[in-house]
Amino acid sequence: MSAAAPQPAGWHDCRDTFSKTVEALAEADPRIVTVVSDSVGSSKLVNFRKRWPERMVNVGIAEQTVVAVGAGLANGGKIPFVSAAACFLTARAMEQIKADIAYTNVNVKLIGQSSGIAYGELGPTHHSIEDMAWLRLLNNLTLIVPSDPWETEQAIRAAAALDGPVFIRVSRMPVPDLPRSNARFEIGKAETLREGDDLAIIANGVMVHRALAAAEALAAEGIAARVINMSTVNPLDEATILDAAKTGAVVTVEEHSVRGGLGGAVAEVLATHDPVPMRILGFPGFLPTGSADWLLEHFNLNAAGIADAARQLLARK
Amino acid sequence: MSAAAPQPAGWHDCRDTFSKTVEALAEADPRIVTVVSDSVGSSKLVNFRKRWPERMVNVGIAEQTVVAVGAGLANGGKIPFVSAAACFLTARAMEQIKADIAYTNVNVKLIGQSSGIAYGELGPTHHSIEDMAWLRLLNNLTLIVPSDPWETEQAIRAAAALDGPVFIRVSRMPVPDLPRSNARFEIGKAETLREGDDLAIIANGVMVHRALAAAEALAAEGIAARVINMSTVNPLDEATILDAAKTGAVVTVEEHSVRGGLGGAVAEVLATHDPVPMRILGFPGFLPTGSADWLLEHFNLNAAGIADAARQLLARK
Amino acid sequence: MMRYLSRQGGREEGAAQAARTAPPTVEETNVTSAASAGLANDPVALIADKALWIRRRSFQMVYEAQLGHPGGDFSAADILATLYFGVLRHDPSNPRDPGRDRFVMSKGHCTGAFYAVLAAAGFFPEAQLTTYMQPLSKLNGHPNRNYLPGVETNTGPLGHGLPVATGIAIAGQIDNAEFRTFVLTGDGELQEGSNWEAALTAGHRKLENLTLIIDRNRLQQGARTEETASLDPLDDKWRAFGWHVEVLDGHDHRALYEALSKSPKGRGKPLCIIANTFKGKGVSFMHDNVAWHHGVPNKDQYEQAMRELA
Amino acid sequence: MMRYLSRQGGREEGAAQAARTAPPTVEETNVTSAASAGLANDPVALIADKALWIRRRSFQMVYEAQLGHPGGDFSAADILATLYFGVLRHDPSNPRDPGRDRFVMSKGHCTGAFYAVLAAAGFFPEAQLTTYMQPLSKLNGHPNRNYLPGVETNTGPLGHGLPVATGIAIAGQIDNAEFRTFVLTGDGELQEGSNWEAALTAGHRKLENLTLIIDRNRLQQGARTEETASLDPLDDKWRAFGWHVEVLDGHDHRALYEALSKSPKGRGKPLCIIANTFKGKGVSFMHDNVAWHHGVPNKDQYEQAMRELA
Ligand SMILES: Cc1ncc(C[n+]2csc(CCOP(=O)(O)OP(=O)(O)O)c2C)c(N)n1
Ligand SMILES: Cc1ncc(C[n+]2csc(CCOP(=O)(O)OP(=O)(O)O)c2C)c(N)n1
Ligand SMILES: [Mg+2]
Ligand SMILES: [Mg+2]
Repeated sequence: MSAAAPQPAGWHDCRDTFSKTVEALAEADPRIVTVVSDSVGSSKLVNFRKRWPERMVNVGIAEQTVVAVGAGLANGGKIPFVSAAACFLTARAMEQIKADIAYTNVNVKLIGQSSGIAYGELGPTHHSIEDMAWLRLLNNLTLIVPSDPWETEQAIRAAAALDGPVFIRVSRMPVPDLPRSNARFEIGKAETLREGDDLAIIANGVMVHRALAAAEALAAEGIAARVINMSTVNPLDEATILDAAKTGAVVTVEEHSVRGGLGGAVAEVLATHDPVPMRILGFPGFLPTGSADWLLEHFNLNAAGIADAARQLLARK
Repeated sequence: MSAAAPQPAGWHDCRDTFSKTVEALAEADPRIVTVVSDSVGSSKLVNFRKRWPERMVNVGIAEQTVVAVGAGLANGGKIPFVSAAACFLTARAMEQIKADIAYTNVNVKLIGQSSGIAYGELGPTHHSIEDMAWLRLLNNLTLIVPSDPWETEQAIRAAAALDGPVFIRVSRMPVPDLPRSNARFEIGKAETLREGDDLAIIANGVMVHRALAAAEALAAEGIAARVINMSTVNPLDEATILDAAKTGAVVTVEEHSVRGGLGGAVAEVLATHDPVPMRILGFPGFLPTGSADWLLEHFNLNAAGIADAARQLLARK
Repeated sequence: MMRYLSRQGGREEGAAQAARTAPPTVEETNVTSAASAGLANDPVALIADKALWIRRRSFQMVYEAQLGHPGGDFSAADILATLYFGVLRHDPSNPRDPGRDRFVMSKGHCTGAFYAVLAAAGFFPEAQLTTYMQPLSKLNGHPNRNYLPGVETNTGPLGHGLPVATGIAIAGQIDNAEFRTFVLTGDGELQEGSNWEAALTAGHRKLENLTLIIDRNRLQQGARTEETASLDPLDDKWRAFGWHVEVLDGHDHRALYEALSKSPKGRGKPLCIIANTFKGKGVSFMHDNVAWHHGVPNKDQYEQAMRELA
Repeated sequence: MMRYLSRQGGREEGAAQAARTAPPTVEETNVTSAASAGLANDPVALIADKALWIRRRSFQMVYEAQLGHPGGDFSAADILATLYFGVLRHDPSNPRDPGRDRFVMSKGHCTGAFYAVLAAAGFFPEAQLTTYMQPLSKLNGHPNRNYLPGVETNTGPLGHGLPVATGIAIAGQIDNAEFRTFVLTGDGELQEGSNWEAALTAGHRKLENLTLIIDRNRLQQGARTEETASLDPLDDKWRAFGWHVEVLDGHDHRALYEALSKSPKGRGKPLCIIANTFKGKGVSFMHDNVAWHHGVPNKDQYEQAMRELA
């Protein structure tokens, strides 16, 4: 909906990764279909439609039905990737996600496109900063928030291979490829991208590269910040969180409300197992007008803001 | 839907309090209207309809519309009480609650009837154990979970007096009148029902009387448990939570998922301000078949279970 | 597909297969004498017999659980009996066979009738019906696919069945598969907008393999549909959404059987059957009485109902 | 109600009031010469003038913001101009007057046209339009009631406007109030089931004070409506849901003005106006072109459009 922002070279719109990966999967497995609600272009599925028109189901602007039809397609033996803007896919179809997908426990992959505040200027109705809180308490539903193209591809492949419901947040906000020495994706396993024992920064999605940049800045001051990519929010990797607690201080960073999301999930684990001081960085709620980039800056969801929070937290440790 | 369970003498179905209070308000203020989705009987509004048929709007089985029509009625100068089963009112109308109610910030009162697991045997589709997590991150929307008839009446009166959106959970599970020396209800203020400095039990809704019973049992062992009724979940009374943290141990108890609800809210406050050991008591997710009473017993959400959790927590303090 | 009960005018294995799919447990019960070889040769007589049994057995379940939705069980009993004993090609011993016909019970509150017909059809032992809504029972108040064979999707919230069934039918359309998809909704349920979204898509895609049956008992939970949010002219609505509509007496087994078993090939549209029914059909004091939406019988009522259901 | 612009055949204060409601800021702009006393005596000429101004001003907003939905702005411009300069009784100096007519912009993505008409009608200074979608602007990509006078409810997700407008109309019905409620939806938007829920209720309650205008441009975000989830026969659908339907040319100001300003008294049904329009109407390269759903112009395109919109 918003015009494409100019992307720095080497930065990527993960929707492209999504469509490329789904096409690759569809080549190999005829059961793969896509299901959209007038969201072909915004899902970057124009090429998929060109290649397999009969394997794309467009139900029109009807999010309840796009989810329910996904459930039905799974019943009929398909592996449906249901793709629509994250804000509508979750809010408008919450009961379908609860009943038809999670509770029925069907083999449907829900792709929440342009998640978080990617739609910037289009405002709170188009922001999806509630989805982690809304979805992570639904049993059976695997919830993944990938951080970059590589992980987006891995998450989509893992979702296709898993016999069960998955929700994947896919951002349109350009992100760089993350540096990884030992790349291995596993659902439910957090990834430690940088070692450090002074504190731990736990992030996911488009915030991970910002967390790494913050850690870099802190390192220059002699502060060793561990950076953990908590891309799977359900099931949650409690072991890695409890290991992080051993640093004595945890900062969480998410492109989401500060209530109930990644920070909330980590707070629950820490408070009930090993209480250590925490900061939860995210958005306060309905946001004012502004582009995605502007909103991130305005709310200090950037390397400087994360580093600041870390310094403040260390003072409390 | 389920047959009325035999109620112990002196225990009450708070839906009766709801309807009695709304009738009293409607007598005094012609702007009060009720809005239902084929939920007249289940909301105990048969008498309201008899008295003011023109002031009850029944949109049929259509939860998206019952909420949106509420928003429209507020625009037209009414004070609508929108009443439907909590499970459908939230899940089916999540986007209407987000956009039409909370974000537009209108003067609508949403009554989530038979909340929690009151519908017992009717299963997870009819349980509303996600609503606190789903709603508490929506700005503007006051969220209240009253504990007994007195508080239900106070909450409904306070909601009517407040110019803004409110969601109130109303249970059909019979509860006793709580002992109160100094009864005073204020939105956003937690109520300390029992003093104690060994630990604090924070509960709301139908769990409060169970928390008091647990405190009674603990007192017999010389453990002084403070009992806090956190009936307003948004805005959250952080001061009372931080005061509770001074006891060094906090147990939360809710008729809700253990993720993201009251326990999650308290964990966020504690972890970011004053981390102390916690236990979060609630339901693990989609539940097996069983009556409301059976489910509460099965998942140890009773005085004995709460007291047990408190003892275990004290050992960690 | 050889192992399925075939439809009228269908394949050769017809009647013999029908007899074979009759579940052994049913013959042993004291409330039915169904499924003799003779009856199996006449689907309508078999259906009538099963419908009566479903009414009796579901009412017993509701009486014992003191919970349930017997009014809607009774309005749907004839439709369910017709589907399971005259129309659906299904194999209880292989309930997830990819080629099976699908039936989606959108009015998920009517588990009394639904579980009874599933047991009668042999999906699980009849003895299991006594656990209806008991702790840890697989017979929840609303159907759960992960508990019970024969359930296609978990229902309970109204307005979910048709959209899911539409997805199933689309899968069949994509694969050019033989199976049909049937869904039963209430009428009040049609006030949920989700149905009209799916109606549009099914009409648009000309899903002739999809059949919606509306249990048109003209009552919802609290009152008559036409007093709440009126649905008439209901046939015009479905036609305007691109469906072929047939209106019939939802307690007339032959009419149901003929309408449902007719081949959909060439119709070029999804089929909507408006089955005019009565809530509480079969028991005088429940007949067309909204109080029995989720009423439960006392001993006297139970006994009277059982006398009438003979 | 004396201070409102009255409708055709309406009250005595008619034309003089119309002139009075013309906002001073508009006359000062370089893209319109509207609202002279002469034009104000002929609503249709005034409307035509305003519609052109809305197209020009909204396209400038989209060009400057490099964001927006100009195709749908243009299909709706004539409808909005007719409403605000010929039909609605509103008082920009008292935007929450309980007696005002309500207009709900359900196709909330078309804020270019919507903000332009609100500014033209005097709800806020035209100068504010330059802040469209800028940081901290009250002119968000989708309308926010708490930011701007004249907005009745926050829209953006499709399918919210009609249900909210239905609630407003019910409030009027309960109070026997004079005000009317108008709502403008897209056509693709009607695929959302929420609309059909509200359609049922509005039809059931015979809300003659409610008027729905459908911007029937036959395009949605990605393709034609009839290729996506077909809506035709659209008039039959609304009739089957209990509405009175009129079909007209949504770019014909006189047809719009007459249909919208006719008194609803005695109609006994809510009114649905199917306004046949073209997405991108007014600019050759945008005409009926789905690429302009949310396309944004480069300099050449902007200049050509401005030449054509003269
Ligand atoms: C989304 C949703 N809203 C409300 C209910 C509560 N409810 C259960 S049955 C019922 C009435 C259904 O009426 P109808 O569809 O006519 O079914 P029938 O008459 O066949 O029982 C209602 C309102 C529900 N189960 N789901
Ligand atoms: C619930 C919801 N789903 C999807 C969208 C994304 N969206 C914005 S505009 C649009 C197309 C609308 O088409 P139509 O209603 O015909 O409007 P118009 O042609 O007048 O622009 C879509 C799908 C949305 N805003 N809301
Ligand atoms: Mg009915
Ligand atoms: Mg359109």
